[in-house]
Amino acid sequence: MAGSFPWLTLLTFSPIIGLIVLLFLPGTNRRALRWTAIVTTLVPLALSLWLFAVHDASDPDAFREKADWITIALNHEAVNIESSAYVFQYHLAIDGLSLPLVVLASLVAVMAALASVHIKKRWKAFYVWFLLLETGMLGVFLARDLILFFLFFELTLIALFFLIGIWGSLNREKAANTFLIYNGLGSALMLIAFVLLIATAGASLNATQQGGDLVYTGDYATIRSNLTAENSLTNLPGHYENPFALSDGMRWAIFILLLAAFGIKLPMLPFHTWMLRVHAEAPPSVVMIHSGVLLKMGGYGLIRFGVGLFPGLAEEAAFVLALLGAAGVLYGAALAFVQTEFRLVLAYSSVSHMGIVLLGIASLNEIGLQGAVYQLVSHGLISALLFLIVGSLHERTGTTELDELGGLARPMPFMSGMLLAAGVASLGLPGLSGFVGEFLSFLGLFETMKWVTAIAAIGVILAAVYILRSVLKITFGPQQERYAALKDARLIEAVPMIALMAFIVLLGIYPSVLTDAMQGSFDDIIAQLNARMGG
Amino acid sequence: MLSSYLTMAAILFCIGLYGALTKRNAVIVLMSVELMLNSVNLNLVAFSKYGVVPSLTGQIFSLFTISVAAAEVAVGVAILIALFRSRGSANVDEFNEMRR
Amino acid sequence: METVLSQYAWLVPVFPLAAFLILLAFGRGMKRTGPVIATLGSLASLVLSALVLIEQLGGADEYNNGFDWIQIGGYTLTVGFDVTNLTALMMVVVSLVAFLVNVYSIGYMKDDERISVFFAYVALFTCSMLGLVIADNLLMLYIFWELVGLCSFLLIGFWYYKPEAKAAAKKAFIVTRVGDVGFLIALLLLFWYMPDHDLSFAAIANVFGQTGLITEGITTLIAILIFLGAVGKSGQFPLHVWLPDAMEGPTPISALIHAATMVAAGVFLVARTFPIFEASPAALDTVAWVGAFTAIFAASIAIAQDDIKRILAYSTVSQLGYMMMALGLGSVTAAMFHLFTHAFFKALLFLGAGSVIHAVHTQNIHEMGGLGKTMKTTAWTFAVGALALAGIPPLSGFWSKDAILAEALHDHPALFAIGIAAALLTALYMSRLFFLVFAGKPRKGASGHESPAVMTVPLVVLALLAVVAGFVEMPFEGTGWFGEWLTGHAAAHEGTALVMLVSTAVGLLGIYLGWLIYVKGAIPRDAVTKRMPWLTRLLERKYYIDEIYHAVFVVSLRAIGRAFDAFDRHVVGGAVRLAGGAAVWTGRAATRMQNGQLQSYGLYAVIGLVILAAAIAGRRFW
Amino acid sequence: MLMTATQALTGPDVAYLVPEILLVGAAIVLTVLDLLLPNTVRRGWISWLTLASLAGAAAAVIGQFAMFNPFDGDAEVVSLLSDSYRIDGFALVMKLVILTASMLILLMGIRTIERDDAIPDKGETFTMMLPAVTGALVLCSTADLITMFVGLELLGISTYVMIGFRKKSSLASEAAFKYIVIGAVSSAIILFGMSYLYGVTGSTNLGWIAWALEQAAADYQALVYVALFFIVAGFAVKIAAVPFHAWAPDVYQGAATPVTAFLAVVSKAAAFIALVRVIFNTAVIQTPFILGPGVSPVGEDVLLALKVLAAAAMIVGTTAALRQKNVKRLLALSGVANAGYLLVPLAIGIGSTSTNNLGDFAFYLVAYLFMTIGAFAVMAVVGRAAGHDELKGYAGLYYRAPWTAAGMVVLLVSLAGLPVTGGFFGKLFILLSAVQMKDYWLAAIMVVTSVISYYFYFSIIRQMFMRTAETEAKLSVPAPTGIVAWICVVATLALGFLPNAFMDMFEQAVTLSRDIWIAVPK
Repeated sequence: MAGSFPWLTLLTFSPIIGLIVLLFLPGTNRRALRWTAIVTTLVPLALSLWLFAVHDASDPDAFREKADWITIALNHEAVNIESSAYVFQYHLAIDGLSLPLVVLASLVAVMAALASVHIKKRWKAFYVWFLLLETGMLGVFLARDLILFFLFFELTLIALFFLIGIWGSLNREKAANTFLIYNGLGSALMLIAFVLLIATAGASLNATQQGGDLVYTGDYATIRSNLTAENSLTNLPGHYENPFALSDGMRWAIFILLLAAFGIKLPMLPFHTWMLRVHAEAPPSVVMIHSGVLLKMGGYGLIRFGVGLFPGLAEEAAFVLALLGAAGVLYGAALAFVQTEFRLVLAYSSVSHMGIVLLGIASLNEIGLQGAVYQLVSHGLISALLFLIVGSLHERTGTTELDELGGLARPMPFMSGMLLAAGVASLGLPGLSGFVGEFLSFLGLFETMKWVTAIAAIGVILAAVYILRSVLKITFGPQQERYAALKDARLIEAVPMIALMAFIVLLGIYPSVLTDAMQGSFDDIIAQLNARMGG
Repeated sequence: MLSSYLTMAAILFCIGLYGALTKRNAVIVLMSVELMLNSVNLNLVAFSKYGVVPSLTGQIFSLFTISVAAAEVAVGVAILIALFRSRGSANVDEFNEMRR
Repeated sequence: METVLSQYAWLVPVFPLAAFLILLAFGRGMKRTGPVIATLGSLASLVLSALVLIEQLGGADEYNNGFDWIQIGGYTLTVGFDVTNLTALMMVVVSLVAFLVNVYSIGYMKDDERISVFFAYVALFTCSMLGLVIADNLLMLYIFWELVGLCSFLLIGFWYYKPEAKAAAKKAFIVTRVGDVGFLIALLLLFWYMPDHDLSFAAIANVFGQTGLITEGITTLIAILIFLGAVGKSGQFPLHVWLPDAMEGPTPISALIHAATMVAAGVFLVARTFPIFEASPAALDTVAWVGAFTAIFAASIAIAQDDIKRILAYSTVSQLGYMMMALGLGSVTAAMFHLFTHAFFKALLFLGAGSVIHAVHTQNIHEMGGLGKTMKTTAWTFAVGALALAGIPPLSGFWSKDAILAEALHDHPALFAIGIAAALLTALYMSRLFFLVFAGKPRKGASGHESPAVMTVPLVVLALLAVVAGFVEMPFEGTGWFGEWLTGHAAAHEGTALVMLVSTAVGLLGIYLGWLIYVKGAIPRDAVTKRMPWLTRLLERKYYIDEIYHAVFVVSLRAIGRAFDAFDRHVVGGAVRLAGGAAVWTGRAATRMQNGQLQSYGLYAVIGLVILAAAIAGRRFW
Repeated sequence: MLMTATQALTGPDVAYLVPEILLVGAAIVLTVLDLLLPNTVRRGWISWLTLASLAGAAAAVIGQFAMFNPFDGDAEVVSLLSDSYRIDGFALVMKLVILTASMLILLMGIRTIERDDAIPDKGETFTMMLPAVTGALVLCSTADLITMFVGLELLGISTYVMIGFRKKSSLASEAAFKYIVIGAVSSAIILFGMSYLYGVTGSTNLGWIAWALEQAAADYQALVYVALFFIVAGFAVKIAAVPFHAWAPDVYQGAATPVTAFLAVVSKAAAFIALVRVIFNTAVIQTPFILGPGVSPVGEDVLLALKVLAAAAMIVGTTAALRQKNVKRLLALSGVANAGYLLVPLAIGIGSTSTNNLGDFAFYLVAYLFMTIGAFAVMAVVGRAAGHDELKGYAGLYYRAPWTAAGMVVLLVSLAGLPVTGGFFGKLFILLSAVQMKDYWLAAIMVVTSVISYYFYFSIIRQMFMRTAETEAKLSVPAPTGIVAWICVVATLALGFLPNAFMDMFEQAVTLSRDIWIAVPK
C-alpha cells in the first residue's frame, strides 16, 4: 500500500515546503503567517496518523526509504584492499518504537503552532525556525543512518537556539547559550560514539581476488548486525591484523558515551541543570515542543542506540540505570516541591518523570520498555498541555510565580479545570495516560528489581504532593482583585487544550492503541538478552 | 673539522636568536636575524665541503639564502621607517599598540 | 436459574457516567435540569442494580465478563466485571445512597452557582464507586479506587475559595495516596507471583485458597500492603487524619462519600481479597488490632469535638474500625453486615446534620440547641440514626455491631473488651451530640426551621432503612440467611445472648450518662476538664497527630527539598560552571600571552620548540 | 663528489611553468605601468587586470590537467629543473585551490581597498599579490628544499609588503614589522633545519632525502632530530600553530581585511602544502613494511610532535577566542584552531586501512578556504560600516542586511562544525581517520574544542539576530564583496550536501605513491 511513493520523505520535509511558502509572505501579515504555519504542521500530523493506522509490525519494509547519499571512495593504497569507501545513506524507516514518537512530534507541533498566538514579534522568522525544528525532530525519529540521525539532531539544536534566544524572556540569551553548549557537548559525545561505531562495526569487508572492498557505513542495521553477529569482523579477537575489532573496553566506552549523550537530552541526573533555564526562559509554545518532544529524543536514543546496540552491556548496567532513574524520580520530585516558580516546578517534574522512563528502560523486558515509550508519549502530551496552559496564564497574569498567583478558578474556570486535569494526569491518575506509562514501567522493573521499584514508587506520593501544591496554589484559594477581570481561554487556546486532553484520556482509557502499535518492536532486543542468558 | 664549523654556526645562530629576542632597537633586531641566516650559510658551505656526501648544492643554496636575506632586510628596514614615522621611535618594546 | 440481568450489570456505572458527560459538556447552561439529569442517572443505576440484586437473591449464578485491556508480549491485563452476591449487594447500597443524596442535594445545594458542577462530580463519583464495586480484578479495582479518591478530592475542595477546603482536599488526596502506594506495590507483587499473572479475584481466591503456591512471607507482605491501601481509604489509624478535615466539603458529600460508600471501600477491598488475608494469620491480627484500636481511638476523640460534622466523622472512623476488626476476626459476614447497616444510619445522620446546618448556618453544637421543637422530622430521624449507631435494639446498628462483638467474644476477649468500651463511648458522644443539638433551649437565638421536603424525604427513607436493615441477619435460628447468602457461612452466634445484654446495657448507660450531663446537668460538664485538663486538651487536639505529621513529614520533606535545591544549585550547577570556568580560565591564560611584544612572541616560539624537542626526542636519549 | 646532472629547460617544460611565468610577468608589467602612469589616472583597472592574470593562471593550470592527466593512473609525473620542480596531481589540485582563494580574496578586496584611506597607492597592493601567489604556487610543486625556501620567501616577503602598504595606519606598520621579524626568524629556523637535513643526506632533493634518511637517521640521529624539529617549528610559525601563533592576532588585526584574508587562507594553505611535502617525504615514508606505508622511527616522534602541536592549537585557539571581542582577532584565533584541525591528518600517519589523510586534509582545507573568505567578506562590509572590527558592530545586522546575516549564519555554522556544511564533513572525515588510527585523545580534543567554539561563533550570531543596532539604516554591500560572500556560502553548503563531489575528484587525482612520495632522481 506504500508503493514507491516516498511518504516518509514527504512527512519529514513537508514543513520545509510550508517554510518556503512562508518566505514569500510579507513579514507583517501575522494572520497569514500563523495560518500557513498551522496548516503546514497539519500535513505531517495527517501523514503520521495515516502511517500509524496502516503500519503493521510484520512488514517493517513497507515504508522504508533507502538511498546512498554520500559515497566517498577513499585512497585505496593500503595493502590487501582493492577499494574502500564511506557510504552514508539517506535512510528513513518506521517501526513500533519510532512511530508513536513521530505521531507525538507532529501532534505537539500542531498544538504548539496554535499556541504560538502568544508570540509578539518577528512572526515570520519564528515560524521559519519553528518549521525547521519540526523537520529536525521528525527526522530524528525516522532516520536509520547514524550520520543522518546526527544531522537532524543538530538541526533541532540550531533551530532551538534561535527560538530560545530571540523569543525567550529576560535571560533568553544566557538560556540559549547554556542550551547550545550543554547539548552541543551531548551531541559531541554522541558523535564520538558514532564515529567509533562507523570505524569499527560500520566496516564490512567483501573479499575479492585483489583483496577486498572495504566499506564503512553508518547504516544502523549493518552496525547492529556486526555488533551482534558471532563471526563479524567486529567480534573477531582484536589482534594486529584486525583493526575493526571492538574490545570490551571500547564497547563500554561507546555505551557510556551514548548513555551520557542521550542522558543529557533526557535529562538524566546529574545532567539536568541546562533544561531548567530553558523551561524558565523559552517561550511557552517552544517549551511545549522542547519538553514535549525534544526531551523524548533522549529516551528514544537510549532505547534505539544504547539498549538496541548493546543489550548485553545495558543488562550489566541495568542496576545503575535503575538507580539513576529512581534517584531522578525522587530528586526531581523533592526539588519540584520547593520551587516557587511554576515553570521550574514543571521542569523538575520532567526530571522526575524522565526518571520513570529510565526505570522502564532499565527493566529490559518488554513490559518495561513499552512502559518507557508509553511514558515518553504520555509525558509529551501532558507537559505540552501544561505549558500550553502556562503560556495562556502567563499572557494574562504576566507571571508564573506561585506566590503571586491564586484563586484563578473563578475568573477562568475552564483553564483552571484544564490545569487541574493536566496536573492529575501528570501525577499518574488512572484513566489518564500518565498512569499507564508509570504503571507499565514499574511493572516491568519490578520483575527484576523489586526494591528499587518500591523506593521509586514513593515518587508517586511526592508527585501528588508537589503537583497539588502548585496547581491548587494557582487555581484554588480566595480570588484576587487584580485577576478578577481576566478572560477565560479563547477558542484558539481552548481547541489545542481540549485536543491534547482528549488524547491523554484516550491513552488512559484504551492503552492498546499504543501498545498494539509497539507490539514486537523490542523482540530482537529481548531475543538477544535471552540468547545471552542461554549462552 | 666539520664539527667545529657546525658548532661555530650553532653559536652564531644562538647569538642571533638572542639578539632578535632581547634587543630593544629594531635595527639591531633585524641585524640579529641576518646573523641567524648567515649561521645557516656557514652550515651549508661547511656541509658542501666536509659533509657526508659533499656536493655543490650547499653552496648554491647559500647563494640563494644570501640574496633572500638581503631582500628581507630591505623590506624590513622600509617597514621600520614607515613605523618610525608614525611612532617616532625605533624601540621594539614600544610597538605594542595591539595586544590581548 | 440462569442470569439475564446480571449480564447487563456493566450498565450500572454507565448511567451516572453518561450523566457526568452530559453535565460536563453542557453543564454551565443548565442549573435547573442538570441536577435532575444526575439524579435520574443514579436512579437508573439504582433500579438496575436492585433488579440484579433480586436476581441474585433468586439464586442466580455468579456472572463474569471482560476483555483484554493491555496486551504486551505474553502478558495481558484485563478489565471486566463480575456479579456476585457481595457485589450485587454493594451496588444496591451505593446506588441507593447515591440516589438519596442526589435528591437531598437538589434542595441542599439549591443556591450554589456551581450546582451543575457539583452534580457532575457526584455523578462521576457514583460511576467510579460502582465501577470499583463490580470490578472483577485487582487492577481495575485500583483504577476506580483512584478515581473515587479524585472525586472525593474534588468534592472536598468544591468550595475552592475557602482555604480550609483547599487544605482539606489536598490532605485527603495525599494521605490516601500514601495508602494507595502500598496497594500499588501489592498489585505489582501479585502480578509477578500469581500463576500466569492473573489478577482476577476468582484466581486470587483459588490460588490463596490452596496453601503452598505462594510462600507465607509473600502472602503476608501482599496482605499487609493491600491493607495499607484500605487503611488510607477507610481512615484507619494512622492514616485517619484526612477524614475529619474532609468535612469541609458540602454535607451531602460527607454523607455519600465520607460515611456510606467510599470510606467503606477499604472494608470492601479487604473483603474482596479476603482469601489472601485468610492465608496469613499475621495479616489478620494486624487488621483486627488496627481496627480495634482505631475504633476506640476515634471514639475517644469524638467525645471532645464541638463540630457536629467532625463528631460524626470520628464516629465514622470508629465504626470503620469495628468493620476492620470484624474482618480481622475472620468474619466477612459481620463486617459487610455492619457496613451495610452503617451506610444507612450514618448517611442518615450526616444528612440530618446537613439539614440542621442548613437551618442554623453553624456547625458548632454549642451554638445550637432546642432544635427538636422547630425541626421535628429532622430531630426524629436523627434520633433514630443516633440510636442505631449507639446500638440500641432493635435498630439495625444493634444487630450488626452485635454480630461483630459476638465474633470478638468468640475468639478474642481482649478485642471484645475494646469493642464494648468503644460502644460505650459511641453511645456517650452520640447522646451528647443529640442532646446539645435538639434538647434544651435555643442558644444564640439559633432557632432553625424545618428543611424542605426534598431534603426531609430522604431522611425518612433512610430512617426506615436504619430501622429495618438489621433484620436481614438476626442471631436467632433461621434468621441468619444473610450471612449464608453473602459469604456462605453465617456470623458466629455463640453466647450472643450475653453479648446482646452487655452491649445494650452499655449503650443505654452511655445515653444515660449523656442525659445526666447534658440535659439534667447532674454531672457538671467540666467535671473531667477540671480534674485532668490535659486529657481534654489531648482529646480536643486529637492526640496531636496532625501536629506530629506536620513536623515529621511536611517539614522534613521541605527541608530535604531545600537541601537538594542547594545541592542542585551549588554542587551540580557548580560542577557545570567549573567546567565552563576551566575553559575560560585557559582562554585567559592564552590571552595573557598576547602582550603585544613581538619579542615575547618569539620567545614563546623558542621555548615551545625547546620543550617539544626535549620532551619528545628526549625520550629516546633518556 | 655527487653531482646531479643539470637538466636544460625545454619547450614543453616551459608550458608547465606558464602559470608562474604568467603571474611574474603580470606583476612586472603592472608594477611598471603603475609607476609610469601619471597620478591623475585612476588605478581601479589595475585590480581587474590582476584578477584577470590570476584567472589566466588558473586557466593555465586547468590546461595542465589536459597535458598531465592525474586521473589516469599511468600518467608520469612531470619533473623539471633537475627534479627540483614537479607537476603532479597534488600540485595541480592545490594550485587550483590557491588560485581560487586568491581570486576570491582579490574580488572581495577590490572595493574594500579602494575605500581604505590608510592605503595611499591602491594599485601596488593588488600587484603585490601576484608574486605572493607565485610563491604559493611554487610551494605547491616544489620537490627541492631550495625551491621550497625560495617559494616560502617569495610568498613571505610580498605579504610583508602587502601589510605594510597600509602606510597611514600605524597599526598596519606595526603588524608588518612584527610579521617580518617573526617571519624572518621562522625562515631562519627552517633554513637551519634544512641545512642539517642537507648535511646528513647530502642532497636538497626531497626524493633523495626520503631515500637517504633512514640510513642518516641511524648514523646521525641527533642531527636528524634537530633538522626535522626545526623545520616543523618553522612551519608551525607560518601556519600559526600553538605556541608559535602569538603573532597572528596582532598581524591580522593590523592588516587590511583582504590582506588578512590572504594571510589566513593563502599563506596558511601554502605553508601547509609545503609541510605536507616535507612530512610525507621524511616522517611518513614508504617502507617495504608488510602493511605498506608506515612511518620511520624518527618519523614517529615527528608525528607525535605534530599531534601535540595540533592539540595545543585546537585548545588554545578555541579557548583564547572565548573572551575575544575584536572579530578580526577572533577569526585569527579561529584560524589557529583550524590550523590544529588541519594538522591532525598530517600528524596521525597512515595505517593498514587508513590512508586517507590527504583527502581529509584537502577537503577541510577547501571548506576552511570558503568559510573563512566568506566570513572575511562579510567582515569587510560590516567593519567598514561600523568603522571598527569590534563584535558589537554586528548588533542587529539581521535588520540591516538580512540576507548577508543569513549567509553569515551558514558560514559561522560551518566554522563551528555543525551540519549540514563543509566544515562539518571536513571535521567528520578527519575524526574518522583519527579514530581509525586509534588516536582517540586527539579525536576527543577535536570534538570538545569544536563544541567550545560554538560559544564565540554563535556570539556573533547572537549579535546579528538578538541585539538591536544603533541605526536601522540598511547596510550597503558592494557588489563584488557580496558576490564573494555568496559564492562562499553556496560552496560551503554544496560541500555539506555533496561532499563526495570534491572528495572523489581528489582521491582519483592524488595517489600517495605517485604524487606525494617523490621518487629518487635517476
